Amino acid sequence: MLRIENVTKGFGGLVAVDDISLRLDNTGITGLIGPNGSGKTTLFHMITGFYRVDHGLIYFGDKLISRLKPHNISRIGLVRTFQQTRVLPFLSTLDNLLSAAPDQAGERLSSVFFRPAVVRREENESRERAMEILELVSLTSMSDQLAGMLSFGQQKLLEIGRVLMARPKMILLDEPTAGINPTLIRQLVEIIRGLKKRGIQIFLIEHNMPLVAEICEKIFVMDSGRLIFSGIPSEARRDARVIEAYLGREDRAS
Amino acid sequence: MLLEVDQLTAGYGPITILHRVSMGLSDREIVCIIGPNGAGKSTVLRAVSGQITPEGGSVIFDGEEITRDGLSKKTEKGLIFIPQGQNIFPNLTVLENLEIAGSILKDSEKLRRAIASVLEKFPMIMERKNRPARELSGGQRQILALSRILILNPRLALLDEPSLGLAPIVVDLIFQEIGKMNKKGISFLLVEQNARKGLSVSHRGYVLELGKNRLTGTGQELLNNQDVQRLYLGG
Amino acid sequence: MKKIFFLLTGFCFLFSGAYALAGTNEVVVGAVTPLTGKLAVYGEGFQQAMLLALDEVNASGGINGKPMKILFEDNNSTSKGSVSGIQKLIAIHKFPVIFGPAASSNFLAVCPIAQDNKVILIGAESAASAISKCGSYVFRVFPSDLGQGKGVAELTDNLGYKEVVLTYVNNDWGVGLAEVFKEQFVKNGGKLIDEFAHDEGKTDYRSEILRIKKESPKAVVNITYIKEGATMLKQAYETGLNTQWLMGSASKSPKMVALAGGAAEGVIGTYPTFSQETPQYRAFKEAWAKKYPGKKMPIFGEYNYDMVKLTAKALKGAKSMSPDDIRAALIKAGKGYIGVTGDKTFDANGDISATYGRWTVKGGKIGDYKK
Amino acid sequence: MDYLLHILIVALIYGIFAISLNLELGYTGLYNFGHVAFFGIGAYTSALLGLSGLPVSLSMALGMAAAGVAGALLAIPALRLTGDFFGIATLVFAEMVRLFFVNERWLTKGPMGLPGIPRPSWIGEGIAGLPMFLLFCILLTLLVALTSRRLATSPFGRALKVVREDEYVAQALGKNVLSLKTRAIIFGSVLAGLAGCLWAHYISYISPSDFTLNETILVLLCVVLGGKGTNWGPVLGAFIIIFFQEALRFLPIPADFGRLVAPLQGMVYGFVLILIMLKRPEGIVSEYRGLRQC
Amino acid sequence: MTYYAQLVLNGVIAGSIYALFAVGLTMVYGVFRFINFAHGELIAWGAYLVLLLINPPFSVPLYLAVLPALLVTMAIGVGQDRYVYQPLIHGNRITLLIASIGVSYLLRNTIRLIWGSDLMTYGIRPVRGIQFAGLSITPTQILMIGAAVFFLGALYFLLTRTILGKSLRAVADNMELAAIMGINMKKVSLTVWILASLFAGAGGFLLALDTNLEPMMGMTNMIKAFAAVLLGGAGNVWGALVGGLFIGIAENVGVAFFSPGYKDFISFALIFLLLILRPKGIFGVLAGVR
Repeated sequence: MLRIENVTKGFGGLVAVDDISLRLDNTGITGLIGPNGSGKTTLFHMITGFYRVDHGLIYFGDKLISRLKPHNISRIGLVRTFQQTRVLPFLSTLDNLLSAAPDQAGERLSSVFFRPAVVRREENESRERAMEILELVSLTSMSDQLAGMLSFGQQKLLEIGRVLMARPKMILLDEPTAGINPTLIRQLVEIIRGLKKRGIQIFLIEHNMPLVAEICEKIFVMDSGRLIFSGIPSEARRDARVIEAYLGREDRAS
Repeated sequence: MLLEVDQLTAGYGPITILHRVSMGLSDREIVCIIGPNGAGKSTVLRAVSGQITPEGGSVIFDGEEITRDGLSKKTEKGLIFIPQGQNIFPNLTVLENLEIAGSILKDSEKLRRAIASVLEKFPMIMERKNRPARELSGGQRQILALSRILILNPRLALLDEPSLGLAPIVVDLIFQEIGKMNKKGISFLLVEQNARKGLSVSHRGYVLELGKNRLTGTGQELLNNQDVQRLYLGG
Repeated sequence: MKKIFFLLTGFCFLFSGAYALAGTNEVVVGAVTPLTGKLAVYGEGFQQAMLLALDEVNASGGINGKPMKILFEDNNSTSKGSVSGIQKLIAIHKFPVIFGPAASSNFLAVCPIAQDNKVILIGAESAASAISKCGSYVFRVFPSDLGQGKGVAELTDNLGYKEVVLTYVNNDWGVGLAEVFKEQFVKNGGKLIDEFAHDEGKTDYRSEILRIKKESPKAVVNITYIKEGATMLKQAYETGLNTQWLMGSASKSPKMVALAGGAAEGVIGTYPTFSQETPQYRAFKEAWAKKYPGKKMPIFGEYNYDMVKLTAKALKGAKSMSPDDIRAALIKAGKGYIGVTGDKTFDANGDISATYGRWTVKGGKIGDYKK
Repeated sequence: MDYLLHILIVALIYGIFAISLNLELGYTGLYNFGHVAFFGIGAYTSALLGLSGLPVSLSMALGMAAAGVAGALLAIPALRLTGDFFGIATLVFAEMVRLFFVNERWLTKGPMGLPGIPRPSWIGEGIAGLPMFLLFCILLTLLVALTSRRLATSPFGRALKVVREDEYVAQALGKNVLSLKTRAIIFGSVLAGLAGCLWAHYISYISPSDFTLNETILVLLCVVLGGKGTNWGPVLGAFIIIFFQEALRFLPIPADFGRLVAPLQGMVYGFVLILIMLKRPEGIVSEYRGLRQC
Repeated sequence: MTYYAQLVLNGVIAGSIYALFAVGLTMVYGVFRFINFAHGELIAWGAYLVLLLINPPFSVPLYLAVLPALLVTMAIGVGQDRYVYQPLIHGNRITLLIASIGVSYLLRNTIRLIWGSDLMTYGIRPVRGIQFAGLSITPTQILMIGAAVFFLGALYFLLTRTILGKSLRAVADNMELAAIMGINMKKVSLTVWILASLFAGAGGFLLALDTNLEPMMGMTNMIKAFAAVLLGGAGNVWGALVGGLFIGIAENVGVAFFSPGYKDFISFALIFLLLILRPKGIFGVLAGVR
């Protein structure tokens, strides 16, 4: 479904992502792990169009997306979250969700003024769907609160909900559990699993290894910009290169 | 104990990263904090150094409570912090970087001598002393950042990921320098992602996970501990 | 919300208070005057001259026993301010006579309003030729540009300069005058070596001076104001530009000479003139010195003075305070009226005719130019 | 009464002007410090066409269109910049436009200005036309305010706010940030052009000195004072400012102090601007009214 | 040829003063990351305060008036920071920009209130320029260039030879790290405002000495200085210096080719193009010591 072919990205002298190829088929939940600075987020930025690739191609389905703008990539169903939580602080919780609804006729000026009925109908549908999603992420009671006033954990949930609102085919989550408490982590895991059941593909960067082992069907491991492993989580634990990437090289250690 | 961290709770704004973390460090000891990403290792250093103010708990340095002291006060007491990544001033010359690093020294003659000895010690930096620091290689930059320890000669240095982004051979060099400085009487609290490397030069280590103490022991004990590996890789 | 309420109440109070301002035992005339903004440098002088005339009118019995007053509205030297000011004078105070603002752009902005409201609008220093077409209620005691532009051209011709550089301040007045000059000068067989506008209100004209110097002209026609003229003369002197400067009326001011600090020596200009040997002028000069001891007489002060005096005469003779009666009285009053600035007989456009004199700076003083 | 009509008309025109700036500044977060350029382009285009004999309503429509086109021309290059650099670029653009008006005399008559700009034929000339002109302005202000409200509460307006809050999120959610911003600027410019047309045909005389940075600051003050990002805040702000300006005329100030009024007024504006930024950056009417803030 | 040489010389004179303004503006930008719109008012205040002192009731000789005037200008600069910018420094940069427009308005109109809108001079008689090789330069202009060289030289010395100056550059380079290294931020920010006001005030005085005073003089020159800042790369002190010279020369030589009515247009067009084509300035961040 997502196919990355020989993708490279450098910043000045530093090669952040070095000739990576990988493919995600209908795996369900896929993890991307690696030590700090190994290029995971850079890869995410390239997939979603925020960075241009230096070399290589990225396909989503049959479509070549490595030259597309971020908003176009989002519109074909590949939607991401950010490492730092980014709700829209001065919009209400509900508006945060509504703003993510895809293909809104009401975002065209002509419709706003000349086809108000269509816009209204669409808004009502979106609103209904948004309320369902708020239910799912347990934020129903917060719908008319400024999103910036939500707790950090609630903002995380809102962000996931917002991605969901965009009717994605695949979601890219960048460290969804960073900085939230274990109870909320469980809630998040349940939501993510629920998404998988609906047939949405999940691709996530995560540092919480037990969690990765628990929920991912497949993982990719990156180190210093290179892909050093792909396979199931239990194999990764035994892979010498993965161990080296995380713990350091054994031969030089003493 | 030179440094005692007790039940430290800290974070950024609404987000709490560290939950009641405790650790200690004796005089002339190198202690390494390891743990997976997001464990809160760097946050420990920031809270101890005074870059962020802890929400709870206490930090005792040399028998004196310094929990809420600011960066500069702590620096004067002999506790310095070298952050990760951008830890030099790229548009200042190498020499100027050294001068700024030692700018809290009141005695300018002493500063001059300290800088001279640093330059003598690292010829590769000496060669470029009047060039902007941005022209240095990654390893040279790290050496330049570490020179601050030589200049200020503190009791305790907090180092955040000194090996990040460096070639293995440079990493070895950096750790050698840390060892040498330690022999001269400087204690170190390191954060390392390269766990083997970090632990191998350390007397003791602490393992953090999700902002909490997980394990502690000597470097060798931790290196041989299967739990450490599991922490990093899950399972 | 409470604050807004208070604010609005405050405004209402202010506005309502205003209606009580004009009493019935006095005759009040409005004036839109640049008391602030870029023309404030002249506005204060206009005001002083008008107040001087007012004192004299009231000392000699006012308007048929009632004291005359002038209500000044500031226009911030902008057309927007002028329009607001005149709207207020007309609508709130319902004054039948209003003294218009200086600067032709501001005057032109208000004259349709006066005309529509049938309010007499009198100008004492606006020169644009377009004002002649403003309408039947608009008068001025100051001659139109048309004459002065021709005057400068004749001066240039008389002095024997056939090739000159022309520069003018880049605003309505400068451009208008420059065009009349150019037309006349070329018609007389003159040739412009270079011609350019300079910005109003700058402090550095050296590059403009150099542009002139490059052509080393025998004479430069510079149609500009006090500040700009002084700065240019000073910088030309510093640069070592030796040429004969020919200027218009708007820079004829002791202030210009003072600002230029010696560099104005030898400048020759034209100005709409009147004899300074008349008893009217001497009386004015004395009165000025008495009321404003130590203050130099302002540019166009005489015209403002004449305007007030003439208006007072017209108001005295008017059958009623209706605009049409005043208008008729004004035309009648002007006929053959010799003020400080000469004959104020209005033509069909409400304009007066004028003779043009020549001024020069000699020994740091402005005097009449004589061959 | 005509004076009151005059103040109301001016306040309404500035109300429209403020609404148009608010579309950019309040809803989209674009700090356009050169907004007066579009006011001026609208005014000049409409005035020139009106003077050339075109029916006024047609020339006003063309004036708005010209302002819109100019908005697009500015938007394309300037939108590559963000935040304060965008602000400076627009400010400089406005000054360039003004200098164009000053120097291209063949077209604009330069500093001489354009006198005698006609009013729409169905509105009488002069005083007689004032009530009608006021009515016209009220109708247009209502129309503009309702349009802006429709826009703000529509998904389009919501998308603008998303762009304002976080461009990256907007992109990640499939919003074409550049296109949204461009449309906001064009829309804002067209409305500013409308305000400019009204101004030109009302005041009947325009010159380049009417379109300086001071006007931008005045309208900026209207928007931030009234409440940026709200529908009626800018109009309220415009009324307060214009009425404040006119109220100053009624203060019993001795003639000798007359020249102090304008500087004092400027000082008050500056002070109010600082005070709003320090104490209540959201203005009198808050955008977040009605939303719970804990 | 001498015509163009003289234009260039005039450009250098104007440019050296623009440079004085621009380095202050760019230092503030470098450390606080916002464009201080009210910088121009420091220029005007510097000039007007001298005027205040040389006239009654003070009637101080010109050369004695300069120092106290500059001290008051510095107090105004530091006051801006203390009462308006510091409370806002952690917020949105736009809030700061609008606030600085407010400060600019307030200060400029205070000048109008006190001295009026009229043109003023220090009342010095013009002197014939000194002629050499067909070029002309007045003693005042020599003083201007001399003072600019002196001030910029002193700045160079301060920034490269003193710990305070190096700290200032360090803060501009990496504020967080500077704080970690124990650099006294209050002292640095005070220094920046003092320097910026000093340079602006001194430049304003020189400008007034050479030409005249009027309330808009600050604003006009601030725009030029801003163009210089952009040309040199925002935050780059030496870039601002070169940028100032460039703007001065460009607009003066431009008079030879365009209508002088378009003189300001040249600066504006330059700003606009630079912003769009090279937002980091011609020299970018790489050139010179920041």
